[in-house]
Amino acid sequence: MDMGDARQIIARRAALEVKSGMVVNLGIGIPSLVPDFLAPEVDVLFQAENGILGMGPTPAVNADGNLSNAAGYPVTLLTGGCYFDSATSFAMIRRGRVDVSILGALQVSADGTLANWIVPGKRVPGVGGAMELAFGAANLIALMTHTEKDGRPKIMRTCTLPVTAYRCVKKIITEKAVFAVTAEGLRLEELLEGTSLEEVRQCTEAPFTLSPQLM
Amino acid sequence: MDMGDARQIIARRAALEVKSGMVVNLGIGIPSLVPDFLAPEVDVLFQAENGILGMGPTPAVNADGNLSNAAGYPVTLLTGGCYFDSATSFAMIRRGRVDVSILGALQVSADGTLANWIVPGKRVPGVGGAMELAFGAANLIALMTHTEKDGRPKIMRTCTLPVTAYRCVKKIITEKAVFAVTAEGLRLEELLEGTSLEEVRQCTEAPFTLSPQLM
Amino acid sequence: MTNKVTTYDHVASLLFDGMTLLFGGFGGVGTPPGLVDTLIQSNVRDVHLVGNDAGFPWVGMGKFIVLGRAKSLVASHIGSNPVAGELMTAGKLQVEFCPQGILVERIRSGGVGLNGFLTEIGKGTHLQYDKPLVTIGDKQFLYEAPITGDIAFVYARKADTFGNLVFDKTARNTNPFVAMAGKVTIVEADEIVEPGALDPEEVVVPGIFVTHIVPSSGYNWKWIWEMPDKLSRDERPSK
Amino acid sequence: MTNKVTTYDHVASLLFDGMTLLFGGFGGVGTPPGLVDTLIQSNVRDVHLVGNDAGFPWVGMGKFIVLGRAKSLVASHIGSNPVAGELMTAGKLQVEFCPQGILVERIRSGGVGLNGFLTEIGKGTHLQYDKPLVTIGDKQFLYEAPITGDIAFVYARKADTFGNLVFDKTARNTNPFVAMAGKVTIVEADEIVEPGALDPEEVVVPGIFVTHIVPSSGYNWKWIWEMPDKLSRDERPSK
Repeated sequence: MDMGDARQIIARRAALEVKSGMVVNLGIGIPSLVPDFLAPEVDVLFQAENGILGMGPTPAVNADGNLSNAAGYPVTLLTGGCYFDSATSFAMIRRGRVDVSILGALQVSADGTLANWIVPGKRVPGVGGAMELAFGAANLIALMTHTEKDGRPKIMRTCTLPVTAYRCVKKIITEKAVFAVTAEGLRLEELLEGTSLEEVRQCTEAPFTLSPQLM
Repeated sequence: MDMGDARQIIARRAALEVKSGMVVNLGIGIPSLVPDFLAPEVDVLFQAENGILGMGPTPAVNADGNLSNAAGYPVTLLTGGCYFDSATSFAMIRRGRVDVSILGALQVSADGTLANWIVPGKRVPGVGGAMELAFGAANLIALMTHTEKDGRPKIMRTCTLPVTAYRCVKKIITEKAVFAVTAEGLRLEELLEGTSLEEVRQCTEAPFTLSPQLM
Repeated sequence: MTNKVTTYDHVASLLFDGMTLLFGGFGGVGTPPGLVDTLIQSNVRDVHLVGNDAGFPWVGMGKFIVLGRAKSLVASHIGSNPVAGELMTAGKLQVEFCPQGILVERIRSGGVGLNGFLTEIGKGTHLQYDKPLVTIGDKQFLYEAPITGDIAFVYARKADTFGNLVFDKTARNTNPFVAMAGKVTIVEADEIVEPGALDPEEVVVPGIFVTHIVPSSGYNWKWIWEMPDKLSRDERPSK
Repeated sequence: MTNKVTTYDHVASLLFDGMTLLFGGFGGVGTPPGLVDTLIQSNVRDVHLVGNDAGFPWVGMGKFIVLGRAKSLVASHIGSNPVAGELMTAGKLQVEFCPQGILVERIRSGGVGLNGFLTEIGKGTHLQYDKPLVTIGDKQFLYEAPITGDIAFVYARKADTFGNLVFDKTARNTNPFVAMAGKVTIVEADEIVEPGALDPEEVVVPGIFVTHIVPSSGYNWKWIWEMPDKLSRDERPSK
């Protein structure tokens, strides 16, 4: 499976987490692909931390330089949506008014600790709004490929990369599996696309239990 | 002199402190009379802490229940004025964007400490925005009758009433005199309406020096 | 988008004894009159109130306070409601005074999900109470705690059915922050419109903070200037 | 009312070496293009920058950052401006990362005249730096210091000549708080109108916070979507 396929698989599975009536914030990377897989009857409000609630799709023509998503790409506003300043935007996030935040991850540990902002010496993107989203979202879902390109695990006992926020992730979705983060640690909930349990065991550093339906 | 006369004299003198281009906040009581004595060519912006910059006079007819000054009385909005929330209102005040704040006082001490919010056991008005105005205004002018009705002084060595804010008053205007508050204490700047220096000495507890033009 | 319009009866069912109730308004201007009446009729008691002031005895939250069913009040002044002062003196209403601009920031701090702030305002005065002192560098500040409420009462000029809000003149005052600080935020709006009817730039409070919306019949009290003989100067709202 | 409209030449005369410069904008959207060019042409150096991000190398404040004349930058991310990362790695630009929502609140805290706030966000992470820990009750919080600037650069959709401001869509972002936090606040506006031409309800920043206003010629860069081949995904603004 190439990386592109994996991203599509992850995004398609993540879309099932999004239900009508929810307010959803999507991070860049894989999460930005999630809307492509939403069923048409799913009526959600997308929040973007640069100041939109009710964000609509990319405009077909005539992009407005003053109307973008948090990644700087042109978007539209749906009927009933509104604009606001950055402080109000993060007030929504910290106060838990965003129901689901779907973020890309570099590593997640067994207790739901998230690392997604820096690979020291390699990439210095900066943390952006990820710390607040991790802190405030009622439900935080982390999306990532199951391993590094060289096969090293990303679901860790303890994150080796600098932490974004501790004990915040509720669910991890990869191209191979879905894990819930519970008080007792990770629980494997689903195997995706014909992946075997053995395969998941081999490429997952963190210990995990099995959901009843997988036993 | 009756109380009403004294209040008019104080307000008329205070009006001379207000110059074109200033942003001015007026407290209730005597300060609210100041606009009556402004020369027509004086172009000031009145700020009210309930959320107006550019407050105009009482409407002749059709008072709007949703447009009042900080005392709850109907006002109007001048051209170019605007409305805002209470946090923005006090941001202006704390950041020193209000040039002059004219407050009523119960007592002022020699170092400019202001008491104007409570007479324990007698009146419990509450502090309102006075603490912020005292803290933030670039220039704070305290207006009060020179003494209590029974003759007890209100310009004190040390305030005996609970303090609103320490070392904040820049000028004291009574019906008898104008004092500047300096690093060395009070300095008598003017005698009003034929008051004698001796009379002021007798009814002022705090020590004061004389401005050169009074020597 | 969720339609949040409901009835005053439903609102009454949400109120409970001992609740912390935040309310918008400044001297009654911008306090939702229908929600105050709903509270009065509810028989709910021991309410912990937080708002700019105690209104007047017949205006704003003052109408409820005079009934003696509030247990405590955090406010910047109560001078315009002499009954509130009497209840306080009689030990029947616990009053905490907070400087006006600090109070609205405490409500905001709760409303935006922060954990309070530092200021020099009020330091060394009676209003310091037992607030913690925090030393940063060589300066000492008062710590002001955030405030949130079980219920928040908000008055808006217009709401769309999702709860996007716009306000009217000086009736805005503390309402935008009260709206953010409620666990359950109830808005009384002069006008309720469909989503899309408000200019997305003019929305002051995004609907995400709003739980319920009821239509207003307008304010149902006489303002002080409509009854000039009733009050001495000292009974008017003070700051 | 004071007329605050001035020229870019006058603005240039207000800038100085070593100044702290706050700027509005999010990934360049809402960063005032004419003011950035004025800064570039000014030869001013050792500038301490505070803003949401480092823009792109050819967009927003990024155009100035790539010149190496900024001494430090407080921002939430710099991933969209690889040159900023190179300058940082080479020790030529001191970068302090701050969570996005915390950064805007720090600017707001300075802008509204408070002395910083407490939060749990970032506690125990690299972004704690040497920020003081404050214990309130049985909880420990990070203290976040307020930020103000010698100069603030703001972009507005419309300004009246007194400086009352309205913004445009997502170009609002941090601009209202940057406007309050400048000792000298300079606004670049798409349209400058007479006092009274703005609806007093729609004003977002009252003119009292604004020092100078200049007319904009519009943004003068190409956005990333106008040059799709130029950037890999990793170079796009990230959060």
